[in-house]
Amino acid sequence: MQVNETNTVNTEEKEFTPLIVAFCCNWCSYAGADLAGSSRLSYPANVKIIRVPCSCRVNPLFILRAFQRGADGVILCGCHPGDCHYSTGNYYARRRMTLLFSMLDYLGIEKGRTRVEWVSAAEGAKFSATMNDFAATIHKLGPNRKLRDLRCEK
Amino acid sequence: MREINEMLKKKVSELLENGTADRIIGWQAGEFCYDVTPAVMRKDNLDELFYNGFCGANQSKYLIQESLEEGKVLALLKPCDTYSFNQLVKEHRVNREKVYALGIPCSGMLDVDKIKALGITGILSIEDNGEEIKVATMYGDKTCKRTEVLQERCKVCKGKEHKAYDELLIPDEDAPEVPNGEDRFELVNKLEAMTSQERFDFWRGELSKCIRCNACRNVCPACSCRTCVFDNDNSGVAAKSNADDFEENMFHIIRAFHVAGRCTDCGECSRVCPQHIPLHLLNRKFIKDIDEFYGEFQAGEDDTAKGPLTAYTEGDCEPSIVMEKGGEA
Amino acid sequence: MFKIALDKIDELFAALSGNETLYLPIEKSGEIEFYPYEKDAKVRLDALHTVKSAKDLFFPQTENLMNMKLDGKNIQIEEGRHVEDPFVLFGVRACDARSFDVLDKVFLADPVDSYYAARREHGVIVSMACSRPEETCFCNVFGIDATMPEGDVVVWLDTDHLYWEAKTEKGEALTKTVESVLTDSDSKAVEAQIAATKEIMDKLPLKDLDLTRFTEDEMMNIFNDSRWAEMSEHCLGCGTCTFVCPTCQCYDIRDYDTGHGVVRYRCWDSCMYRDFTRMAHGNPRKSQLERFRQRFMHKLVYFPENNDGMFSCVGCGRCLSKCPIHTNIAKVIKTMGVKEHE
Amino acid sequence: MSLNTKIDTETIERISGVNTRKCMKCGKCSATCPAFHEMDFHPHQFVAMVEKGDIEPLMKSKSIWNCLTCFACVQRCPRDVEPAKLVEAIRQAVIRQAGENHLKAEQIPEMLDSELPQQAIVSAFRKYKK
Amino acid sequence: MQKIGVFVCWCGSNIAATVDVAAVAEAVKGEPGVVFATDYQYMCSEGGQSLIKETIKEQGLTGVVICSCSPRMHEATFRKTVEAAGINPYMLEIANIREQCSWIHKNKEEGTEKAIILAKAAVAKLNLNTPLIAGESRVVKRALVIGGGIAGIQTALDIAEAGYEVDIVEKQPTIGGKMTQIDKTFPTLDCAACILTPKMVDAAQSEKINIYSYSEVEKVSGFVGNFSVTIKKKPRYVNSDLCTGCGACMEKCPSKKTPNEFNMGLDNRTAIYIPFAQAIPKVPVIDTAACLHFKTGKCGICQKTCSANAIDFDQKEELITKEYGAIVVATGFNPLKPTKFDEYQYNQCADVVTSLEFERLMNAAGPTKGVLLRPSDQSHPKKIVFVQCVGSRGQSCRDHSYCSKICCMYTAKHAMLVRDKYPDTDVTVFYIDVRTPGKNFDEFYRRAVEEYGVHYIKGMVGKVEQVDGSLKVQASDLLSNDQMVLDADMVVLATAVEPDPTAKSLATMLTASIDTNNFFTEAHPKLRPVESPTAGVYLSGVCQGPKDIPETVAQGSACAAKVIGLLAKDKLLSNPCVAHSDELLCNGCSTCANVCAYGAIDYVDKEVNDHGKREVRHIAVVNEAVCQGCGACTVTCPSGAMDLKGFANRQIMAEVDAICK
Repeated sequence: MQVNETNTVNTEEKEFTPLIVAFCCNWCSYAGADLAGSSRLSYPANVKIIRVPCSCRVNPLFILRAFQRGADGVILCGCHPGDCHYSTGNYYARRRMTLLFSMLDYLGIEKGRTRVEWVSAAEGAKFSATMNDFAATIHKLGPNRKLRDLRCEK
Repeated sequence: MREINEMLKKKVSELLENGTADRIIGWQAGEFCYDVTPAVMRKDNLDELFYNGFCGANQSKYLIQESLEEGKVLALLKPCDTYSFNQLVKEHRVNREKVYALGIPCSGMLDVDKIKALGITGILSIEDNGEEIKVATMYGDKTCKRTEVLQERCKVCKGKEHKAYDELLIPDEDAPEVPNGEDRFELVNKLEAMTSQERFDFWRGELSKCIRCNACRNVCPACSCRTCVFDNDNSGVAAKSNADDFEENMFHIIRAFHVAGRCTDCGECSRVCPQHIPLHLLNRKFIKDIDEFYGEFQAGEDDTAKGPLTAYTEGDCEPSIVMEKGGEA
Repeated sequence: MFKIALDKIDELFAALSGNETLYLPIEKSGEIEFYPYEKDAKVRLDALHTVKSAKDLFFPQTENLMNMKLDGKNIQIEEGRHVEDPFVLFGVRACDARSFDVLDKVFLADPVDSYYAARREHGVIVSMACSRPEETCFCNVFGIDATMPEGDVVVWLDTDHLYWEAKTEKGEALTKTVESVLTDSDSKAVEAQIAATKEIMDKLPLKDLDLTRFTEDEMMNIFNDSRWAEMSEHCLGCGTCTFVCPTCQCYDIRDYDTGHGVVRYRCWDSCMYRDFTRMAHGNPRKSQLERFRQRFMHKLVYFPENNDGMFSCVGCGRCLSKCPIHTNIAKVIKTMGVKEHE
Repeated sequence: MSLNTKIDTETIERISGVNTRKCMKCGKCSATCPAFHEMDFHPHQFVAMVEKGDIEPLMKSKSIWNCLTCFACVQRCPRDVEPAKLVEAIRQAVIRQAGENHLKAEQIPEMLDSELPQQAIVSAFRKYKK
Repeated sequence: MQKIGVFVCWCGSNIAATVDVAAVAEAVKGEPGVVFATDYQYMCSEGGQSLIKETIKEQGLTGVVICSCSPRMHEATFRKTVEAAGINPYMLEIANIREQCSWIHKNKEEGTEKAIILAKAAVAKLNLNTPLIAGESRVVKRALVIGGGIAGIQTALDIAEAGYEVDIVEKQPTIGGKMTQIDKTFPTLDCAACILTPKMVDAAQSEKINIYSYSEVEKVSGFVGNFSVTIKKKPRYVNSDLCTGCGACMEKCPSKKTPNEFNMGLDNRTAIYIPFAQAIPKVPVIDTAACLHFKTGKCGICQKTCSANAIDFDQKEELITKEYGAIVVATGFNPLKPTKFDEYQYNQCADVVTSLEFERLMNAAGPTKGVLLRPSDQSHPKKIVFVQCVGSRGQSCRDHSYCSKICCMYTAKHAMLVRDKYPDTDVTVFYIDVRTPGKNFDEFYRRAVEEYGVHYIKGMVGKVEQVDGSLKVQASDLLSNDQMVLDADMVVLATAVEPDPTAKSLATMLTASIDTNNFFTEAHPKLRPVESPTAGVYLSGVCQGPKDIPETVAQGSACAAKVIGLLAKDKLLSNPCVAHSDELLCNGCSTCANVCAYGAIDYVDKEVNDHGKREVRHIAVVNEAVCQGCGACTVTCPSGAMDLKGFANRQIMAEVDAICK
């Protein structure tokens, strides 16, 4: 019985592999991702990282763009509040993203398709765990249908 | 209204006469009683100055251009307009020195589309008696209650206090009473209480009507960019039409986001929308969130306070608060 | 002439939408537009105007022209049009019906716009006479009879019936497909209604707009008129008037990179926009005054000059009710219709 | 004295609005308390014991009736803990339980004292009785 | 159109085991701009680097993508490589296919697919790269130290030692700061003046150090390496060049009733005065509020007395503008004045004193010549109560939330000194916690208790009352759960440390940030503790947070090391990945400046040519030497006028597009 159940899940997984864009600040989270790599802590291959100098560099337009182009989830990682390399950048990012995510929710886009996590350069394990968890969340939510551009579908 | 009209004309001609300002940005009557147009007048054509219950549009944005020209311009600011005015001064878009702000009282402005929505068509003239609106039409005389046909912003009036002025036509405390403020977040609350799918359907229904005419943007006093990102081919997001549902969403999310923390909730965006999309509900969502997350903030309350998106506190809530708040998933 | 009781009108719509798509005024989210008929749609034949005009069906706001696919460094070009499906456009008012003549002058003149032409060919127009015009109506100024619109089929509504009369071959053919739900009728009710409507039309406040000055002789005088400055001074430069106008026909062609190819599409453009007809050297009309003047000169002077006196305004009044600051063509006609300093 | 429901930290903190974890154990409340010597449990103990959940002894203590509610402890506390509100909350918790009135009308005549202001009797009656 | 070469590294088997490197090279060949793609065993090896250089020359490449380890590892290496081959170092992008691909994925198919996408994203970005050139700016080889206390003096001495000029600006008539008022220092109990005055003299005598005493900073502009500072020299009414410091004027001055600030108002001074004997400069100042000449126009005795003719009643305020490469903030602190703490009766009772006042009462140079006497009746106190944490660690409006750090130790010092000098005195300390982290600190405190018999009682004082000339101290003893009333002759309040009131306005001038307590914030709380977030502005001493003397001196020297590091450079090369404002798009709304942590954005009125239309506009200009490239401004700018070089909007969007293909 249980074997069968697992099988079903597996086939479904093959049908839908979520595409996830992760914006990582250069100083903490990108380094955290590197540490996850050198510690061989795996996370799904469909998580693709874009390096930005600071979480405050991420424009809401970039996040919408990712969804437009077919991303199923977007995550933004930066230094822990108080530890920003640029001292205050992530504080601004935090407000911007809070409002943006709230607006997406208000427009009826599924909660959980967007996330912000603070990952330090020492937190390779957290980076990997976060990406695994986020990928699982997006998998549960299913493909992004509400915020995509039909022209960009293959 | 008639009384104020007389006072206004007298005061304006006095200010132009004594050289306080050399022109006024006021109103000109149109074909029908409701189709008033903003117009610049000088001493010689001041007799064209017109003022009635349809002169509700927020004129503060015109001051960007006007304050670049030579001489001082006289601006008529209703209490709600002063918020936009402050905001524009704060953002160095309006040169305060070049404007003489005359605060005028207001007891609520009328929305002709709301009269029409009551099924009153073929309007020939409108008489505003304070409580009742008498409409003469090609199909007979009609009446409606003033409160029914007030502009959206007037239903949630911020009060009769002017937040910026050089002179008040009458002191704020002597001004006529403003409409009783309804809860401006009522509809936002209602939407928040819906399920995610219901909200999605609601906004799809509304935003799919958008014809991307840019009226909401062009009228908005906060949208004062020289070149909008949506007009700038180098921005990567420029477009002239909503070629896909996504573009409708993106345009309106970004439009609201760019004015978040700067929007004074003047409601011009919704007023001018040819499709009557309740765009102010997007702005108000941001206002409500800002109030809840970061403490009450009213843009334009003064011309110095830092906006909520250019400030922070170390203990701000995390974006995950969205997961906990709002309606069901 | 045929008729059908209004309480059975769904039968007519069902018949009309049997083989082809039927577009008619339908209310969605509080506004009325021409949408494809569906069983539970909120049909609003009583509405005078849709927000966008009927031109959207022949010259849609956005339409794909072609797709380009990238394969390595090779580009494949594919046809992107969807213009061959037959459709019925029901409920077009006289003003909008006339707008097709204006658009035809543009799109069917050589070189023919094949996208527009195909839609014109595949569309059957069922126009609808007006009985309750609004204060913003002035179609009569352009010689349009709101009680007798142009179209393949014309319908009239009274309190309980719809009257149907085919006017063209296309209309006759359409009539055949729906004959089963119609019954024969005389024209008495229609005549009575036309008479009543005409009486109302006489009360229209804008019915006497005077167009006599808008001729080639006066072209330069009007162009150089100083009153454009004050009229245009507070124009917001939005595209509302253009996009609700049934005769505005300017468009932009743009490419959209989808990530796996490029879609070339065209979309309505507005001469009120700052970047309208921008070229490599910049923009020929730098100020809002010039842009504003262009719009009305085009509608009232240039177009009639090139098209046997046909104005490219049909008096539908949409811009009068939609302009955020109530500047509109009626005000322009009134102002420019008389010489300056008179 | 029978206490029929268990009162916990959360209840007292809710009634009082006090967050006992803010206390830094400086004892200034007890240092300033004018009724200190009338009490079996002292203001700082109220804070510590409520935090620990040790509430029953406080409910049985005479301190809750001897606290003058002068708010000296509230005024002086450097961390805004407001011990007097805790005392009041425990008193409330006791009074709300049936039969736990501290003062009965018939007891008043024997307590009367010509020096005692009338208002004090009325307010005590209000404070100590349901 | 770019000509891009893509180099895929095997990294031995680190990448090649899970990524089909040849397939990656093959897959990117079809991408726009790519004219060459290959794979190689170790790109970072000399062989690999020569391959890159040769290919650049052979193929005429304009840009290079390297698919390898993290850019945090070898970006700098490869930038040098491409530069050596003649292309701009910023025409390089790295696809991280090791840490973020091969090392975390086991399935080769999956790994290869991801590596291809990452490579394509790097190509997409590189297609939009433009050559960037690091800006250069000169470094003025002079430092300004604001504040002449022990922190400022130490920093100035160390900078001067390295051979650079330093100016000290001190608002008081003398340098030395709070340490001059202290009697002994813990935990060694050596005399503060004995260790401080030699340093003051060194500073005064140093050829490299220039002291602006009785002066304040008026205006600051410029940026790291190039600050321009206006210093306001307040008039002393005494010509420093002529004055010999003989002190005759002070002796003759008839106005003798001004409370002496140096002795915390415990005695009086004259209107013309030198704060204390070892003051530097030893030049008097006339207090115009007290001087009879300034008040009545008469008197002038000092002028008549002065044999050097140094008195100049016409002296005017002087403004001096100088250039500096670095600015050190060393504005120090003031002890809180406990006027709001009614329970301690500080306002009412002369025998309730603050710790600094107590220092003066114990000091041989103090008002009592070092004999401990009660201010009220000059009698010798037999019972002294010390109260800790007055104004520290609280949450009410009269308290500061922080621990002032030094009070535990100086109170132990006071208690010990009293017991040592007057063994018949009974000393009690009321404490909440005794905090003694520091070398020999806890030992010091234990000595006070065990050897000197100081009574330490855990509990706070609730009130102090004055009864018949003596003090009643009501307090709790938490450990015995008792409330006690102690008789005392004197009560000493260990008041909180507060940043100097000038901190706030100075922070604004410097665009440096301060926290909610008005302490200056450091650039990074752990890793950059002596720098402010504003480049070229450094923090020394208590202005950054409460500290004792050894810590202050350590920070002063650390700060000097940072300054020397900066001044040693002839030119500053700035990171070219900085923000840039498009002058045609900028609205001048100043939103960007509001979020800039570095004050790198200025507003100028500039004539622009907007498609033939010339007009003067108020627009943002980024100072590239100051901008750190975080990008906060780019997102806050609604018009998109502000963009970040190297991480431009279009570049990031191109990466997004490539990833989501």
